[in-house]
Amino acid sequence: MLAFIIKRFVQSIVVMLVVGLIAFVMFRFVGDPVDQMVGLETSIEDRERLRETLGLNAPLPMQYWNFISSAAMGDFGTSYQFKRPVADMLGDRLPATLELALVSAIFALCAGIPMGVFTALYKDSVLTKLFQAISLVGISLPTFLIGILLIYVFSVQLQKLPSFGRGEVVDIAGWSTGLLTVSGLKALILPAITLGLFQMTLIMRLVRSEMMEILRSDFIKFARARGLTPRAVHFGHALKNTMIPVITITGLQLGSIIAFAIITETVFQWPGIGLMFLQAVQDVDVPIMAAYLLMIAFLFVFINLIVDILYVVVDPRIRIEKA
Amino acid sequence: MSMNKETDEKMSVIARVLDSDIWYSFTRSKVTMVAALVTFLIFASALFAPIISPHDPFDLASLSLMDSLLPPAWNAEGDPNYLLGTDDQGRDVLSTILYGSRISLAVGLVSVAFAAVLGITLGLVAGYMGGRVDAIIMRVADVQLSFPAILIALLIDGTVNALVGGMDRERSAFTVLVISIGLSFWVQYARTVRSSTLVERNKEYVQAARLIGLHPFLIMLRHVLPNVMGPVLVIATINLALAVITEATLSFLGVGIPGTQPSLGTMIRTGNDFLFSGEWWITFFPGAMLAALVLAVNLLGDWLRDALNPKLR
Amino acid sequence: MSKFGRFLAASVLAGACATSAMAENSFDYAFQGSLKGLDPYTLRETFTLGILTNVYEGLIKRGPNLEILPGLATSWEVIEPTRWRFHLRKGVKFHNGNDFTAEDVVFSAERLNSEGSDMKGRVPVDATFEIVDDHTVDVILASPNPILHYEWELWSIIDKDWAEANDSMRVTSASDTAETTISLKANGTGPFKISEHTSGVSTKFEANENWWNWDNREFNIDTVNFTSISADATRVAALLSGELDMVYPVPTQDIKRIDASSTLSALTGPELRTIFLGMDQRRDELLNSSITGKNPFKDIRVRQAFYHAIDAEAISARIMRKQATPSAVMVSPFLLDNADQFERLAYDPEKAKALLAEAGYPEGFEIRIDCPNDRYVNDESICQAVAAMMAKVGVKVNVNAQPKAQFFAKILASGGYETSFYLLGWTPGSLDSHNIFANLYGCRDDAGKGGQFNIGGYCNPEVDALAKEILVENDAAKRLDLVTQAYRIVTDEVGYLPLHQQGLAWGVSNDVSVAQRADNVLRFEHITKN
Amino acid sequence: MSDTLLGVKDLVVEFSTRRGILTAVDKVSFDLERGEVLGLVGESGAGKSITGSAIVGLIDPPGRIAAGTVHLAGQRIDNLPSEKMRRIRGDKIGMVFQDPLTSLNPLYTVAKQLVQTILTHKDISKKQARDRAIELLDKVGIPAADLRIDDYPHQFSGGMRQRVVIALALCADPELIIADEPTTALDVSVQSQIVGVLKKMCSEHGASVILITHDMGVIAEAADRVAVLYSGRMAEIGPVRDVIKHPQHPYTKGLMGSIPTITQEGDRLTQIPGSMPRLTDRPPGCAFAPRCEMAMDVCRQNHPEEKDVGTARVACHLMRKEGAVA
Repeated sequence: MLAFIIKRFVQSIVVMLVVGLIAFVMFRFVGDPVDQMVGLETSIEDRERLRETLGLNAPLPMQYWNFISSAAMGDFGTSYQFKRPVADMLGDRLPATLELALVSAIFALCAGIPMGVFTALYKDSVLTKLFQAISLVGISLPTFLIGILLIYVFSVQLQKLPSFGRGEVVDIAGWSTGLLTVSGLKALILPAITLGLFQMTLIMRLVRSEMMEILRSDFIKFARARGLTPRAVHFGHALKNTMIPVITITGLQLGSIIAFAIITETVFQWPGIGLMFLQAVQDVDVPIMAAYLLMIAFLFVFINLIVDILYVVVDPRIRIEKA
Repeated sequence: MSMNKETDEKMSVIARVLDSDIWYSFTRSKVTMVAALVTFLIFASALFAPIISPHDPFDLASLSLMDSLLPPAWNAEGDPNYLLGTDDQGRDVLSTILYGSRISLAVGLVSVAFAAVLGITLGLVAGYMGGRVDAIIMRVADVQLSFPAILIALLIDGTVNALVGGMDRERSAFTVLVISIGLSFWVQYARTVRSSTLVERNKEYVQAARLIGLHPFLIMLRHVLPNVMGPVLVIATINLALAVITEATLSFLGVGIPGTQPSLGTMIRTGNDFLFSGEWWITFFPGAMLAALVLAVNLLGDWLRDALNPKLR
Repeated sequence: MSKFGRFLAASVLAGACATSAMAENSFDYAFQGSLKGLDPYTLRETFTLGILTNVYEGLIKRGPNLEILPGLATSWEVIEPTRWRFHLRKGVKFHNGNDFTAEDVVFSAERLNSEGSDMKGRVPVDATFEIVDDHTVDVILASPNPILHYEWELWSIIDKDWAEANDSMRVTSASDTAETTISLKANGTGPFKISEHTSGVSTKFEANENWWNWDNREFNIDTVNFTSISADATRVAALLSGELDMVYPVPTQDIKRIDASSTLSALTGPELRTIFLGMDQRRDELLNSSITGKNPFKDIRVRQAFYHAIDAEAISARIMRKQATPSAVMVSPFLLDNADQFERLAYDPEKAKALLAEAGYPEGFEIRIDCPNDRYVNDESICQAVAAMMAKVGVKVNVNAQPKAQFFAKILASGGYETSFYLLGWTPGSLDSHNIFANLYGCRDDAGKGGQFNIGGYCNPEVDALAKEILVENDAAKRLDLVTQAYRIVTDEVGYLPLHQQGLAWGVSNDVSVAQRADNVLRFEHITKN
Repeated sequence: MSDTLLGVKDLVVEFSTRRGILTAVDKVSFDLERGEVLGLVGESGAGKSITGSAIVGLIDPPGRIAAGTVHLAGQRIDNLPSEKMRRIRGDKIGMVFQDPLTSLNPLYTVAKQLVQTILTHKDISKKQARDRAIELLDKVGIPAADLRIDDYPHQFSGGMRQRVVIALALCADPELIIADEPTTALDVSVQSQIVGVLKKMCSEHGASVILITHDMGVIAEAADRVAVLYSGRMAEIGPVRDVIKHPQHPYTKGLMGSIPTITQEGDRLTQIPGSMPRLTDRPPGCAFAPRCEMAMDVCRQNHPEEKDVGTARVACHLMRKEGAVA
């Protein structure tokens, strides 16, 4: 197990280095950071001086090395736009994104799994048709449109839920959470649904097809032949086996939840890292972009590791082999 | 006589199709038939857009700002010339939808083809070569997964513009979309093909092929491809729908097809700004078209998956 | 499901019983852009400087109609053509309780022109400051400058002692690794204090009871909450839903909707920014064009043809929904007294065709227009409309609309002025025409020396000479005459193709009253709320 | 008849498909005494497994029991509501499936699966259930059962797994065990061990067994009586010894010819030419007629009735003649 984790860890570092390098090459083309850092009327000489101070005139490999070597020590540089250490800014913004991603993942799982199980067990029920229709909406319209429509209905027309921001947040040991206040929870609803709808559909469909396949397997037939209750058969034996692919996909999807958060955060002005990243792209704030990408890669690798560990917990076959 | 024989053969092909299980399951499902009809209509109308659409929205000289923002024809202020109204530039919404779905479908099809070719090739190579090559390809696949299409598009948009640049913003945007969507999809194909290749690699015929001097890779290509066609087709269908949606999403982030030759996604993004101001038709009709397309293609993909999966039949 | 159900139920319940925990008179508003730092010298950008003037103050102040009023200086006079005397307000205290004195003014002037400052030049670099007494400062100039103090509203005066104590002597620079206090906290003399600031997200202000003008204050609000909302639809939704008291800018198409609401209204007015098209008159061969070997834009007939072909009225009526004023000059009539002397060339596609034919392009040609898509009001739509209009006279215009980051990276000096046809907007920072002649019409070399933002490279030495005279002319009437002469030349030569002054649009709740300034700056001190 | 445990009468199982209704089991009847082992043989597709599934009520749509009755210990069970039938499954009737590799849930320990099954049918404590589970494992011949009980299925070998499956089938002391090809997936070396275990357990518990297989060797070794199915119909049923020694039905004869025995070593195995007809195109008369060397005109027209021939019952037109002769 330890060897496995170490191997993973080494691979992760390589992955992240590659990500960083690709990103750095591409930043060249996103725009000129200096143009975005100064007013339009700033003189050419001042711009050139700024470029020099920022080290933007250094050769690309040098810039990359500088970035990586300080990133290794937890220093992601200073934001060109905000003049603040990027690490601090990520720290400020990360809770918002993680809470949103978590709540929408929970929403996707809590709605997707039961719906998937139901549609697999009662193939001809009216409710099944309804669930399938609803779930298809989640993948038939682009996220931003769903977000705007939700805002239109629940904020503008009904005036029940806020259209932007996180509401009031409470700071607990440096982690600002919106989960403890009423306005914070209300503010979470629409963005979480918007972000989670697509994943919910995915999970529902996955659970349904996996479940249908597993219900035909020999051990389910044997379980039924032993007279186990339908409850034990469906939710014990079948669902647990269904969970393996679901865990994998959900884990992998967490990465894309965080990426898709860029859109949701923009629509709902959610002060998370996705919004910060998009603004950084618009402003060519290279340190933020680099740190964000590195962090996404790290998160992904981390989630992958968790998924593998969960796998081991759920599936004893792997557990024994690794041990 | 030979003519007859040919027609006979053709007939028998048709007869075989009509007799096949897939056709049967197709005719049994009304939803699937409707989905197929909708898909067919959308593809046909996109293909024949220049013939059937009342206006040419891409001909800038024909646009007049004075005709802009007209509501649909049945509305009191509508103009019968513009059945579904006009957008902010005076483009006929109906014609633009027809032309736009052409572009959206082109983005979808090309990016899916790109992903499939890339994925199948890499999957075959990984499965066949094994060892370090396999490890590297699959690790790259892991990296790839942490970069969804959105991120790739944001990053390469500038790069492609700088490299392709030149006159044609439309073409460079198309390239950006195809590359970023294609790159985010290939992993699925690669994994499917790789596992199938791993199974085939050890079979006798591969060894035998090597003995008689044939390149085993070619042999495997011939044997693996038919085996994976089913899953690949299913993935491709669902990816097509996803690609069209992704294109729309990317246009929201400003890296989509530009407004002079709008795709469905661009139209929705533009219309999005007019939602609160009452000009609903600019978003609604393209949105409905997109939803219909994605829904229909998805339903077809679902059906195909079930029909091709012997376990579920 | 159950978790989410409970969560929903909790929220609905909560929604039913409590919503108003806010301070009694709080003004909540949102703007498109964000406030990234609090150091008033790091970014020369109207919004950032404007919002900070509620906290910091300048020596002068501008009123709702941009009229110059006394600020931290109660009065000033030109003692000699090159020596100005400023009398400072007495009894003014910074938020931390320190007294405001002449020392602070001198310190601020030095800091303004120091390394890393983006505000350089707002006080002429060669000017020297002399302290006469604690509340009198002399400014000695190298050459006469009648508009010395025009931009000084947005030059915030910083407390020297506080800056020293908080390691904020230097201007916060992007290469700093440690945060400076001044970019996170503010200590000004203004009517509002910053009580909470989350960079790029939101900022909370509260009224400063120790403000020097507290007893005569106009405003009745206690706190101000600013949030940045970049997505247009969300910003409008937040206003429509009653969550905010004001949002700006309001997209042109939503003005109608806001006006239709019984609780909201749209405040509109002309802005100072002029939107125009620029044409490359410097290169010998155009970039991204079908014409090779020569530059059609060097021919005045081609420039005139473009002018005649573009229907600025239609753009203003349809694309801008009347929220723009077509303009014949490159400056807002607000800033030029006799702007009405100038007239646009008529919209006349036939004449345009004839001119093109005369210039040797009867079949037209192909050219790319570079255009931002997230900078000005409806920027991309305008470019598309221009392309459609040019198509009617046979010129094929390919629209290259890009995010501002990539757009500016390419078209400015740093990108080698890589465009031959472009859309740009310009507001003279000094609110004076000289800025336009220097920056937009001044001859330049390839590196950008001279008229740095003269991207098209228009050049007429006569205009350069007039610009020099304008700069030093102290007599207002003579000055206006020189300015008019210069405008006449550049307008006749079609150096640029002005389109319009875009409109300001603020969406405001009927419960509040605000003063809309033409420079799009919101001063909290004019806000009242019922 | 008081010793009759199971009575299957005129059982018909149909599947509705797009090509019409398929009769997978066509009027099959047989009885089973308590303690008896009945072999059910036939080629794949002959309807053996479906007969087994029909008895325990595990025919899934689109299949259904179209006609006939099934009585267990005098109680009719083919038309019971699903919940009542569930209680009979595992409790009164145990099943053993072909593939021990896929019959066990890979994610649960053997203990969990055993205890769960025991608790479903017996009102005892968890502790008692576990003790019983260990006892069962011990009985089916799993060494160190008390240690291995907490292992996962994949930690056992194939043969051991099949022992676990048998233990699971025996959890609630069922009166009837239906073993569907219990040895097919196993190595030849462990096949007879498993048959031995099965037989021993059943005789200890006094349970009857229906042993479904295509392997006549297994039948010869374990069964008391044997029923031969062909294309969903009963061809011949009788005591194992008699059927093997003196097969009556031409199909049974052919089948017996295909068993390698020590005495016949070296001889070529006889093979029946052709293959079993698909259920979709079963001929109108005797299903075996197309392959039968002795087929007559009547065979191609009429389906033969079952006739008692000595100790056996046979469905063949030849029987009338032979019977008459005899």
